[in-house]
Amino acid sequence: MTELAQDKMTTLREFMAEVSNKDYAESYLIAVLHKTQELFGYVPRQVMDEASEALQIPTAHIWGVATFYHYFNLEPIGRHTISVCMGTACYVKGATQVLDVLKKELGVEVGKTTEDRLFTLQEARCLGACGIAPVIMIDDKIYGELDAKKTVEIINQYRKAAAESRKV
Amino acid sequence: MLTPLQAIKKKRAEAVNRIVSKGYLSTKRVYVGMATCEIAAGSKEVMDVFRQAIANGLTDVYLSQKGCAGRCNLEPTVEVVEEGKIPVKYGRVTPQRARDIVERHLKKGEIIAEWVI
Amino acid sequence: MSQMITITINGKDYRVEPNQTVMQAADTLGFKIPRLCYHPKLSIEGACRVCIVEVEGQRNFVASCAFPVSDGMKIKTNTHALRRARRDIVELIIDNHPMDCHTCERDGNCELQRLAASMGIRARHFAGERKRYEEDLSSEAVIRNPEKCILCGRCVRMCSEIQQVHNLTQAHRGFQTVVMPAYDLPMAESVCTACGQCINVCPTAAFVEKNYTQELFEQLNDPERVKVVQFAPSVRAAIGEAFGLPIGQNMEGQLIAALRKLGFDYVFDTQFGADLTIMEEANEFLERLQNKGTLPMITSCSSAWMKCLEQFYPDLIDNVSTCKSPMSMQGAMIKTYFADKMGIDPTKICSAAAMCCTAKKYEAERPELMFDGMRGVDVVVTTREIAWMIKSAGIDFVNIQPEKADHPLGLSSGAGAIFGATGGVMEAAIRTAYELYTGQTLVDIEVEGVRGLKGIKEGSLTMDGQEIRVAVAHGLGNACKLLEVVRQDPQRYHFIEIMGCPGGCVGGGGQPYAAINTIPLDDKALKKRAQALYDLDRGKTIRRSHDNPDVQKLYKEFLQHPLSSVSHKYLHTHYKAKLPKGIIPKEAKKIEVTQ
Amino acid sequence: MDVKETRYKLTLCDGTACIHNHSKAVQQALETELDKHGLKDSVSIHLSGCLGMCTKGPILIVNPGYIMYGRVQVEDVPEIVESHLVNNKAVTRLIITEDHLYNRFFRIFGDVDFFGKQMRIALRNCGIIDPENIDNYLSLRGYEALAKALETMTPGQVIEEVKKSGLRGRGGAGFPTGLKWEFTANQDSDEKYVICNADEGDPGAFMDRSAIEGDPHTVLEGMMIGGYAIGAGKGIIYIRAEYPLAIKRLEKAIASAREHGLLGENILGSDFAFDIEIRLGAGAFVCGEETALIHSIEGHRGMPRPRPPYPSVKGLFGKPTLINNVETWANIPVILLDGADWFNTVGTETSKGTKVFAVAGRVQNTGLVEVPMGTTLREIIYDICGGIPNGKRFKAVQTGGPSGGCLPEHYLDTEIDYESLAKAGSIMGSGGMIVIDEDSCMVSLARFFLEFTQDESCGKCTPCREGTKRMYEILTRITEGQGQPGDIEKLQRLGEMIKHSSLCGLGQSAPNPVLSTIENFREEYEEHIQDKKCRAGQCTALLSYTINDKCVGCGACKRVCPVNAIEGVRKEKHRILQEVCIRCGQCYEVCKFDAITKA
Repeated sequence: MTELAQDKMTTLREFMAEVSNKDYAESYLIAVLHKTQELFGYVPRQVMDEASEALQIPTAHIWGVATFYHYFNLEPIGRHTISVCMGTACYVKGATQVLDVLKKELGVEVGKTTEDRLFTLQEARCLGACGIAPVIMIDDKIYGELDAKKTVEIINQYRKAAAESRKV
Repeated sequence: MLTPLQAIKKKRAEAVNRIVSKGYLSTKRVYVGMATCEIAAGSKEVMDVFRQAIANGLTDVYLSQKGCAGRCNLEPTVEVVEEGKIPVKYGRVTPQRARDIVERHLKKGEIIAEWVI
Repeated sequence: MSQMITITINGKDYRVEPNQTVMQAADTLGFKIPRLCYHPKLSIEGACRVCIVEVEGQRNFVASCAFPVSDGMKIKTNTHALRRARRDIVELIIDNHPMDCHTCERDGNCELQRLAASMGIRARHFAGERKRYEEDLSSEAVIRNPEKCILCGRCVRMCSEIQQVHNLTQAHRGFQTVVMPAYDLPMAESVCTACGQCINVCPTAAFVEKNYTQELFEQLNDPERVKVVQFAPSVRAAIGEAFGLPIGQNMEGQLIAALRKLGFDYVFDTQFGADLTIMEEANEFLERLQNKGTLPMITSCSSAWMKCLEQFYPDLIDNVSTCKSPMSMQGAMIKTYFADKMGIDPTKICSAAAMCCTAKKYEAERPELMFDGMRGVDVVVTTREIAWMIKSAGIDFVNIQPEKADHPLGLSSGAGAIFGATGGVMEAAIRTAYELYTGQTLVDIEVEGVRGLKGIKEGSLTMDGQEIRVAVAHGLGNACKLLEVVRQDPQRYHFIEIMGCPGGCVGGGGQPYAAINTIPLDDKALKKRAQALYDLDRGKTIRRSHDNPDVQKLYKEFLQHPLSSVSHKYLHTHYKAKLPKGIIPKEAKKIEVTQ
Repeated sequence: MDVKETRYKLTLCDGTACIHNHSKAVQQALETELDKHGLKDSVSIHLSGCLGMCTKGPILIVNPGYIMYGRVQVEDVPEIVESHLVNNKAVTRLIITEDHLYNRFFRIFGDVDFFGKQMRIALRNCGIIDPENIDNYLSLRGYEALAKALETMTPGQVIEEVKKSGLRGRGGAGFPTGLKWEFTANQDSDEKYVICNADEGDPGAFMDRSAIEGDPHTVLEGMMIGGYAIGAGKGIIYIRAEYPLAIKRLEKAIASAREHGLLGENILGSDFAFDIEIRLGAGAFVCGEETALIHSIEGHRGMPRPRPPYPSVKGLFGKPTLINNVETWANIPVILLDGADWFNTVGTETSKGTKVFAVAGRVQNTGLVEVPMGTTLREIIYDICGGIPNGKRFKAVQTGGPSGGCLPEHYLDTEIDYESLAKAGSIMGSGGMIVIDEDSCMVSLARFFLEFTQDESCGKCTPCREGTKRMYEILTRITEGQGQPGDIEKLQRLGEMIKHSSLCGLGQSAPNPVLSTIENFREEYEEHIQDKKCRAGQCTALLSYTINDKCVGCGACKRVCPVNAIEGVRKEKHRILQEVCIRCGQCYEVCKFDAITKA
């Protein structure tokens, strides 16, 4: 396992120490997992081991919880996360086609990260931007009123930006 | 010791005072929709335009954010309220439109009819 | 006494106790509502939906295992709609099941099979994608096969509620739900204690023991080998069930005869090893007592408990007796004392053990228990496996003429027999320790206080004016509760017996599957098996381990005396803390941990 | 719309009671009078839905200024026009000064058609206040309902008032809110909890998000009143992690409320103590189910458990717990301030008050609407949301999200309430409303919902875990042209079984979209199975795009194709490579020569 950043671990340990003193401390497990993902982008196993100790929760239980909730990534993710909204409005307006184009273009299935670690493709429940359906969200930016072509263009923008930052 | 109702009325009076002291009684009040859907549609950039305009010397305007009124397909929305006049509600406001609203509506009092909801 | 209430089932009125579920009430009235995820010892899951019934006023069917009765309630258990829904539910389970019944270990013993048959499923309407998973063969003891899992959740509840090992969880969700250890670790790397209770409660073959019958058959066919077998006390009390005999029949003589027919050259009784254990353990206890050693002393016979200790209670390692288990002591004596006596090259011996336990497979592998570069036991098979071998070899087990075990490791006292029941080790140890310490004969040798299925049993006795406080726990969950007490109040007890399985070895993870119309780990069944051992004890003239003449002879000829250096070399060991992968108890942080 | 010319906007209540009180005659009189004064161009007349002031009707509102006149009779019209519209002097004797909370919204929005038939109770402040500034909320009688309860009402009286209001749970099932409060209040326990269920997860629904983002304090105030009524000291808001802005605003609102002594010990000087904590969901739809939600807050897998015991008896941490959803809580302050007697005049016999819907899909104006119960589907879809765009035909409306059903055209005049929707074969649900036009395939739609529910199934109970999977497989094969005779019957059989045998509401309602589309659109299923045809052209496996002889080789299709599936030389007939084509239909849309055949 790669070494986790120490300062982030310190922040996390402080958070765990804080909640472990509260009433029903074990109920803060999901909060700890959220904090972990916020810090690391995913939930590393080492953290689950530590959380087990801090909150006195069996690791199997933590694993059960971490795998139950789709919000949590259990593997490191790409530099950009593409969430394709599969809410009803987007679905009705062609979200599946957007998703198909992305799968084809990126060469990955939903939930996976591209080989160059640039993109992780995800499906999302309604992103709340139904007025401009179909939409995708890349990191925290929303792109709306998409069609296949526009989608590919957006992806290429990110690729270009990444290529340029490599040059620099 | 105040009773709860007395206490809340006092709080309300204080709240109103604070709002007024922030320029609520200005001639024009501008509200920019800032819910997730509005932000997704670009309302943050719109808000920035108005903020910038005030920073650049636009006066007599009270700027505030508001939640979503429910007009999803017309977002971002901006309202301009003038006392005694019918509130004007603009839809699909882009930063460019926002700049125009500043120039034409806020500065010159012209209602830009084609963008009104 | 609570007021009786009236309920109506299928149109007839009945008076029943309040504060119970529809299923419980129906059970007392002779209605056996079909069920699957329900187990009386585990919490209510309400998941399988097989036990649904109609209750007037309820919009939908309700799970009778969870729904409480109330006065005036009108219940239907057998309408057309219910039968059809249940049928479809069971069919849906089958549609996602390998359906390789004929080649499945549980064929004929499978609850799903029985259920499907009773539902009258004769065609499959909804077949579609079936889940595919690799079998986890990593563990020496417990095989996990998620493809056969029907997600009733009994194993998860057993592992966490009764055993409190918390090794298993349901991971992922929906159609992708799988039962697995944390991080999808292989069972061998998980905190699994190999107790095998998941196997006991699994309705299908999602958990089974690692099967060594083929290896053993091969060894038995090897003319170069001297084939030696030992069998645990509880095997004789339960193996009859595998042949359709009533629960609680002592089949010791038949088993010995059958083992010989299978090809074993020597059949020894692990009860001899139990007597030997008592000699060492009782003396160890007295030594600790007299020389202010670490107390309370905790027994070390149960291999699942040993793994639990290393992982979760490393701070209590010094409290645990250094004695090996009876099986390992016996194995050591087979390859040293016995081999020497018979002039056999110990490396030529195949030392097999028929055990009620799955964890013994794990124990046999442990390097800590090796001596002179050898393992004491080469192959461990469970009661289930040995029963199958007997069937497979065409031996008429039920009608076979009983025989007796071989010398010099086959004679046992009654104390060795009761090892198989919870409290038995304590009782046997008291019989010996008392007499060794006081020099007087213990008159009342049946220690009722430590018998029975109460989770934690406490008692005390006076030896030469000194009060000795003892405690007994069976099932790792009860053990955990007891050990928390010990952590908080180390002075409270002098001597503690812990058995990893509910009821002790009679409820071991290797015992025969529950027969039709019985419930796995049913208290009544556990009691009957234990009773068979207590009856065996009562029927013996020698009832104290130190009175066993073969044990005395062993000391005279080989071991010299209890706790001698020879004993230490072959009969004792030391356990080390393992890097825990479950909860790391806060107390354990100070303990040095090795990988 | 010509804004410059319009000086006044008149809104006349068009509710049943006002019509009964001759509002139509008033309207006529107004038109005549305006004509007389030559004001026809500068004054416009709008009709609104019931404004909830039936005892004072007919109601006429004049904007700007939001002057509300009550009991307007034909005789009053000349005076109103003369004095107010000509001379800009309001007619004081007719003005209603009653300060209702709900109608503030219309001071700003009363003139917009989209809001005309709406009535804003839960969303009364959304879109008109700054949600991040507690002063805004306080200035609009914020927390006055709490103060009123603390000062003038016993907990029992609060519960009585909520019961009397007829409010029912807005989360889906419509259980009477007051009864739920009473059950929880009756439990003897020194520790109780109040929970706000903000785990809104229906695809296409975003009412709760909007309500919290637009007016977070309303929810807090509702919860505090609930806490006071049942004797709870702690409230928890369980909200989806996918709503970062709503979470931020809640956090801010809680912090401001604490600063103002509205949360914590001795609230507003009383001896009532209450605090609120936020807990985040993590992407599991099933956590909207109350027992699953409780498990999730407790830090477990969000799996439901059998009820009873109900959360009101044994809820969070085993303690009595009151769970209501966002919209329900948002109604509470209004009920206390405007009174149950007023509240229960709004709505239908069995369903009181308003309901918020998130209207999406094929309508002109998508968005959030809050309408009185009893409003018809037609009014929402056509009058408020402007009907179907692009001249397409209405096909169905789906209410209740993945738990609901699809209602075809002949249900359009159904007056919405819990019972009528259930009777029609759908549910109220939490308020998702998806409008479907002729371009949507009903089998695909059913498949979409099943994909959702089977993906969100927690996996605990057999019918939902295995059954929805099988239904999804059958639907998939139908949409892929592999349907078999008997598939419809299998879907129905599985559907009925799952509905009646599943452990929780998610499973029990999961088959609804399938069962209702079979009920109402069976012929579409049959076409897919027997004729291998999808009339909406949505099932891509059942259609292909080819270029016919009308092609002039303009290259428009080639340019628009996202996957380069079209080849051809300029000015020559092009060709579509079927193995590359993803059937997105872009070429079909872009072709000006009708040269692409979709079949």
